[in-house]
Amino acid sequence: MNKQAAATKTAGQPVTAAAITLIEAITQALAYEMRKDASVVVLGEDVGVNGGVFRATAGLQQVFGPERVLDTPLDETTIAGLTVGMAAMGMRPVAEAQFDGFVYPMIDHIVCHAARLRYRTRGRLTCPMVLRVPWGGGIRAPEHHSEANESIFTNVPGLRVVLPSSPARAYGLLLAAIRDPDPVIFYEPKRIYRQYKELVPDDGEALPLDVCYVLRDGSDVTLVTWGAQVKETLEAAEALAKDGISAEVIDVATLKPLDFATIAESVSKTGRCVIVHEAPKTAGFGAEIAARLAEESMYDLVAPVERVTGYDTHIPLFRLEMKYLPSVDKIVAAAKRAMAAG
Amino acid sequence: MNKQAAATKTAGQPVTAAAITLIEAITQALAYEMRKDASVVVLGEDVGVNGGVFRATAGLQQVFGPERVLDTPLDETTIAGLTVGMAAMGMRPVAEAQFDGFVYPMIDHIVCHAARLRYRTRGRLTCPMVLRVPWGGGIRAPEHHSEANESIFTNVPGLRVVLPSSPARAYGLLLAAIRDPDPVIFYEPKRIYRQYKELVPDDGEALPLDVCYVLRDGSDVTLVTWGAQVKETLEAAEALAKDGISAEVIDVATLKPLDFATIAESVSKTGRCVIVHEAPKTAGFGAEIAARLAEESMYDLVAPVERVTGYDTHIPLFRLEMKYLPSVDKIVAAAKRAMAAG
Amino acid sequence: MTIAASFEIEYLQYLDQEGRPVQALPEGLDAKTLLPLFKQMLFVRTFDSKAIALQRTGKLGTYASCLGHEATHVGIGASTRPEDVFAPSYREYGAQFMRGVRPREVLMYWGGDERGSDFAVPRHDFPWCVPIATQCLHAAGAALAFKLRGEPRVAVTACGDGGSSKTDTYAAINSAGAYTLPFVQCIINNGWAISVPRKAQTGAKTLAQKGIAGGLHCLQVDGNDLIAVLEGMRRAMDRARSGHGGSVIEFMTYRLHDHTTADDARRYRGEEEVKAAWARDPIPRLRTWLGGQKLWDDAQEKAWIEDCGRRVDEEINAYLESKAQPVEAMFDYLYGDPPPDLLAQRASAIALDRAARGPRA
Amino acid sequence: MTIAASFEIEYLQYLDQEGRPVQALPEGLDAKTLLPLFKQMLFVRTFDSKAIALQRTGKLGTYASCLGHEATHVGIGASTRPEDVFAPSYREYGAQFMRGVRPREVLMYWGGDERGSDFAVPRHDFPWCVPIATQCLHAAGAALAFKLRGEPRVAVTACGDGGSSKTDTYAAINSAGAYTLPFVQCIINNGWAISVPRKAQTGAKTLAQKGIAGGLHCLQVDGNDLIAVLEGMRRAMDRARSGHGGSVIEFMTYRLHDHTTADDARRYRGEEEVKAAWARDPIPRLRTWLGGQKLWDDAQEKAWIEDCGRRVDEEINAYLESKAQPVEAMFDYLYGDPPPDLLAQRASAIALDRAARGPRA
Ligand SMILES: Cc1ncc(C[n+]2csc(CCOP(=O)(O)OP(=O)(O)O)c2C)c(N)n1
Ligand SMILES: Cc1ncc(C[n+]2csc(CCOP(=O)(O)OP(=O)(O)O)c2C)c(N)n1
Ligand SMILES: [Mg+2]
Ligand SMILES: [Mg+2]
Repeated sequence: MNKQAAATKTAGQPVTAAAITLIEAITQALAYEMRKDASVVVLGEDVGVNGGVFRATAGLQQVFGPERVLDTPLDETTIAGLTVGMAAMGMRPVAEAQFDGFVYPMIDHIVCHAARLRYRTRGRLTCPMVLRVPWGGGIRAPEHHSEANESIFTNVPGLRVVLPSSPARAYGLLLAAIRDPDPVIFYEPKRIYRQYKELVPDDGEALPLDVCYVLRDGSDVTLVTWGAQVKETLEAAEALAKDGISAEVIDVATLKPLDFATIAESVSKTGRCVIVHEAPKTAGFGAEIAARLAEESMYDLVAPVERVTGYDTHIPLFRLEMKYLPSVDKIVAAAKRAMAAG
Repeated sequence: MNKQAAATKTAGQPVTAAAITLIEAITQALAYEMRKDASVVVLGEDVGVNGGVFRATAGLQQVFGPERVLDTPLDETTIAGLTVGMAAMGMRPVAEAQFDGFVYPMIDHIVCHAARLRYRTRGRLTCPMVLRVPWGGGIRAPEHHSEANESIFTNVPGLRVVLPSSPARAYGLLLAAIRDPDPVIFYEPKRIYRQYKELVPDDGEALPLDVCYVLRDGSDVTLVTWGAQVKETLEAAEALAKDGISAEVIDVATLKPLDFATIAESVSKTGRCVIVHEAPKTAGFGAEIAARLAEESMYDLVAPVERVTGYDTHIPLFRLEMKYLPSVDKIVAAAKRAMAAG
Repeated sequence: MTIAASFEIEYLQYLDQEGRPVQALPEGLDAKTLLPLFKQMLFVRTFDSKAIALQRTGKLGTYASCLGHEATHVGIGASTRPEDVFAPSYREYGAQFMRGVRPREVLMYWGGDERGSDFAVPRHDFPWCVPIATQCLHAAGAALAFKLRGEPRVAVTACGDGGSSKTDTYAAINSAGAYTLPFVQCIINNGWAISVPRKAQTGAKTLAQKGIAGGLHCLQVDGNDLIAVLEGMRRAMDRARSGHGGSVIEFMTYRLHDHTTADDARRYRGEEEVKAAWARDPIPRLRTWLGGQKLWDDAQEKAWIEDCGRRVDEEINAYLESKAQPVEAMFDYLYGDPPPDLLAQRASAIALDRAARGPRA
Repeated sequence: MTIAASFEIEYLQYLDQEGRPVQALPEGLDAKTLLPLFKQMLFVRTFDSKAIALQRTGKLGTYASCLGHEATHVGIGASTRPEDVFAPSYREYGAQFMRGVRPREVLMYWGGDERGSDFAVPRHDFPWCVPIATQCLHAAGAALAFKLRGEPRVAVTACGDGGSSKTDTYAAINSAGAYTLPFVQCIINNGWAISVPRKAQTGAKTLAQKGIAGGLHCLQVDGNDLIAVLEGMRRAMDRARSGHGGSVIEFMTYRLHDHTTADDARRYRGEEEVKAAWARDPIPRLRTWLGGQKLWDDAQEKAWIEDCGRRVDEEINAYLESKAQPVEAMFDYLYGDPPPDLLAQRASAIALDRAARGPRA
């Protein structure tokens, strides 16, 4: 079983590995790479003694010391700018944005500098950094703690945008992100940080940074998603199966660069595609996938593409947030519309 | 002739109007609204005595005084934050970002506050502001002066995103943007600031903020574009006509909210669509239009959708920038591919 | 040696931590003014402990306690006029109550309901602001609006010690100086920004000196001494009202609770420090002094606290009885003039919601 | 009155504007050190005037002149060691030349060619930075890297008076203070940020005092006095190297040219002011003093300037002879490991370019 295949399974791992959650897989990957590569440092608000508000860096400062795990002053511009400067000088900083809603002040340094330092200097300086961003809604958090703003970065040349949805993929993709020679925005679906455990051997093996994962084979309709919605999408596939509809489920995992070939291959088989994401619909990253289908898979499609997404409004505070998010029902309904259409 | 129809023509205006350029139309709209509404103020770097680096605010401080036309300290976070605060207190600030590449530090205040003040307070406070952003490449400018980053704002609920491409539309849409009760990002295609003159009566008539303009009727293929590329797209339509291909040309003008009905209607007639924009292709706003076609116009399409865009790399410094931008040739080629396909 | 500029930052304290006067009361301030504010501090503390309890029993979302900040918060609020504008962070309930915000609104907000920010009074204050220190710039923008319109109003804002590192705070301070705005930047230094101690935020000796960077008036105040808070604020508000521009005041206080109910401060700070901070609690200090003035005794306090409890319970009940907003609320406050596509999404959300709630809904 | 903190900012000047010493030379600085730097100032001025001429004749894009800044720029560059890192804005050629950057690279950059930022020497300096003051934070990040790795290197950065308002500058200053970094923030106050005068940027009396907000060492220097520049930098570099942390130095100079060749300063500033500024020109001042020391005379200057002209012309020729990069260059430096879709775009761009250039290309 190759690494990529392994990442789509939750079993079959060596028994020496411990079953861990997605967030523990993040911690495990950080620790692995910090042991291996002295140029890797972690920085952000509360990442030190406190181990991060989600405990992603728990224990790291105790092991690696305050020179490797740095609490920053409370300013995201500072975090982003320092990270660019450190990366330009050959370190491999892994910065944390405490929540998705706080990445906005980082955009300037990410877009104007991280993403173009190599380009601007014709390769003389580079920016091998990772920005970790806990992402998405559904955890009854306060305002600005539930955003899904991944699409912002997908239009920016020079970046990679990753969003894993299982412990094994989180581990393998974070290792790859840290080792990648260019800046990677690494979103973490916080709603499923502790959803389930999976055996993830701490073997230091990275996963490829440009691969979509087929999580479930099917022949009638392709469900494409990423992040926490993988959960609802797999459940929807299960529900559809009961109605005799065979759904293939793809976890995009890396949004930029997009492994469109895997999606196209699936759609060439099913002829139908439902794209599921929690960001607002208009100009969400689902649009890019639908656009690629309209360009390259037109003749394969037997039904209009469907998008099941957040509405074009802000994710509400938590009393209403579940009504905002894509649900199993909404996905099933869209898949059935696609079935009825073609 | 109604206002909307008028905006698509360059003739037929009352002779009392002066023929003016796009940038002069901006100035004219600002002056009109400042005369009419005392709560309108203009702020930004160099907008005062200097009249802006592009001269969009030329003469305004002389007429309206330094209380209505304010130079700001050199900080875009400051400009954005002050603007939100002023708007919340009932003013109608029109802020200028000096160049497209400098809007990034404004995103936090735009996304987290301007776009959600009404929502967060259930309408108690609102944010009627305009952010003017000179936009796009092709003027042999230095680095960071040629970006097309409109797609960032199109995924953000609560915003409107406008990008006019003629003097008349610039005038009418800017008036509408200032009068709109919510925040509007108003991009200005700087490459065609002074491309041609048009009669634009200073009649204070606004244009609707959610309408696409059909600039040229055609029956074989729909060319959809916005901003400075309207120029190349119209030229491409002309070239196609010589080869017997009848192209309809649509200027999107307002990206958010998108008047998809006008595009869909055209595609229902032509069956083919080429989307042209200068931003990078992946997750550019063209993706949203293509996605809507894949969802809602599938059965009308006889050929795959085509996108003619900037490449997925940074717009190069000016020695190479014209090779980056969509050109008449690239548009014509795409239209011909669409003709050949279906 | 030629000196280009020199600066001094004054520190204000009137009562020491045992409630003993260290200098004469500021002019114009007497015990009669202080008593209602002291009572208000007790009200705030009552509210706070009941809110924490609500959260612990699952009836409230994450809540940010204001335990220990009562003198600073109440003193700030008391120093403003209704027509002034206040731009809070997420913790200054004491200031907001003085301005008319109701406890039920605070609970609504932390209970996951946007209506919490639709204050009945004051209509013009800014809502809570989670993105740290961004509110400071909004206050500066408001102050600019007041100045341009010639209105005699002041914009007051607050951020924390952590917030003083945020670039927005600097931007607010600098623009207040550049435009000579009626602006007061309160920096509420409670020692911690979640787990990050004050000393890790900056190499600056005081946080008050952040104001020097923008040419503002700077002051450091014992934030657990209500009298010092009031006097510091009076100076700043007077400056602002008389057209002399903005101020930065650092209030030295301490966050006696966890950062929020989602936090566990034992992970990062020692018991000793917290114990020492309790000795600086603003409430006993003022109580001692008021007692010495024969203005307050235990019986009065007992009765008053019972009264506070009753009033807070009423507020809690109003909150608990509120129904969630209908699903369409998430569409109805987005645009003054909502676009057609959004209205279509609204209709579909309503239909889905009806379907999900079954035939009778 | 209790004082929480007090600060003084020293002003440094050695030669007044007539070139008369106002105090003894700083220790360790003699005329022998100064002469080559003076000659370098003349070289920079020669380069600058030829670059402007190139732009005026359509052979260069927009260019930002450094006229009048020569003492500040050369002095900053001269105070660094090769292993230090410099993060410039877009104007400090004098500092960059001292560090090894070649005039042809400056011309390439303003000539619209990314290869200008691929300095042959020094390989580790930051490129020009157009988004105002963002470079300051990169320098702070570099300084943090040096500190964490225990390298004896200093990060030096420069921004303008306008840039001192930018939040990034504050962030750099604050983090340099928080981490006690080997960091020097040069604020080059040339009176103008395009059309906005220094006084509109901030209410702060000096720009040096921006450093107080972060607890840094602050100094104001006559930036048209090379000796003061060198002494100010020496103090800051010594502090940084000895682990005492960061400094902010405000260099008082003047932008004698338009902001860039795309600007027309007559729109917003008076002739009188510019005339007065010419009287503070750093070059005649030092020439007078060197002449007084019998180290420099008119004949030497004439010969040297001719030599400078020849060297600059060589650089210009190298620039003018450069061919544009091939179209694929816009893809080749984006990722270390380019994704397949991008390679497909690259191939199509090459094909299109070939087609456009006709059959023989
Ligand atoms: C921009 C931003 N970054 C991070 C956070 C997460 N966060 C919430 S409160 C807090 C600490 C704030 O500390 P301080 O400013 O001292 O205020 P306090 O909570 O002590 O009142 C942090 C980091 C946030 N809300 N906003
Ligand atoms: C973030 C950003 N905003 C605006 C600009 C446009 N701009 C270029 S230079 C300049 C003025 C800079 O003034 P100052 O910092 O004093 O430096 P100087 O040009 O005088 O050396 C402005 C506003 C920019 N380059 N970057
Ligand atoms: Mg705090
Ligand atoms: Mg300047």
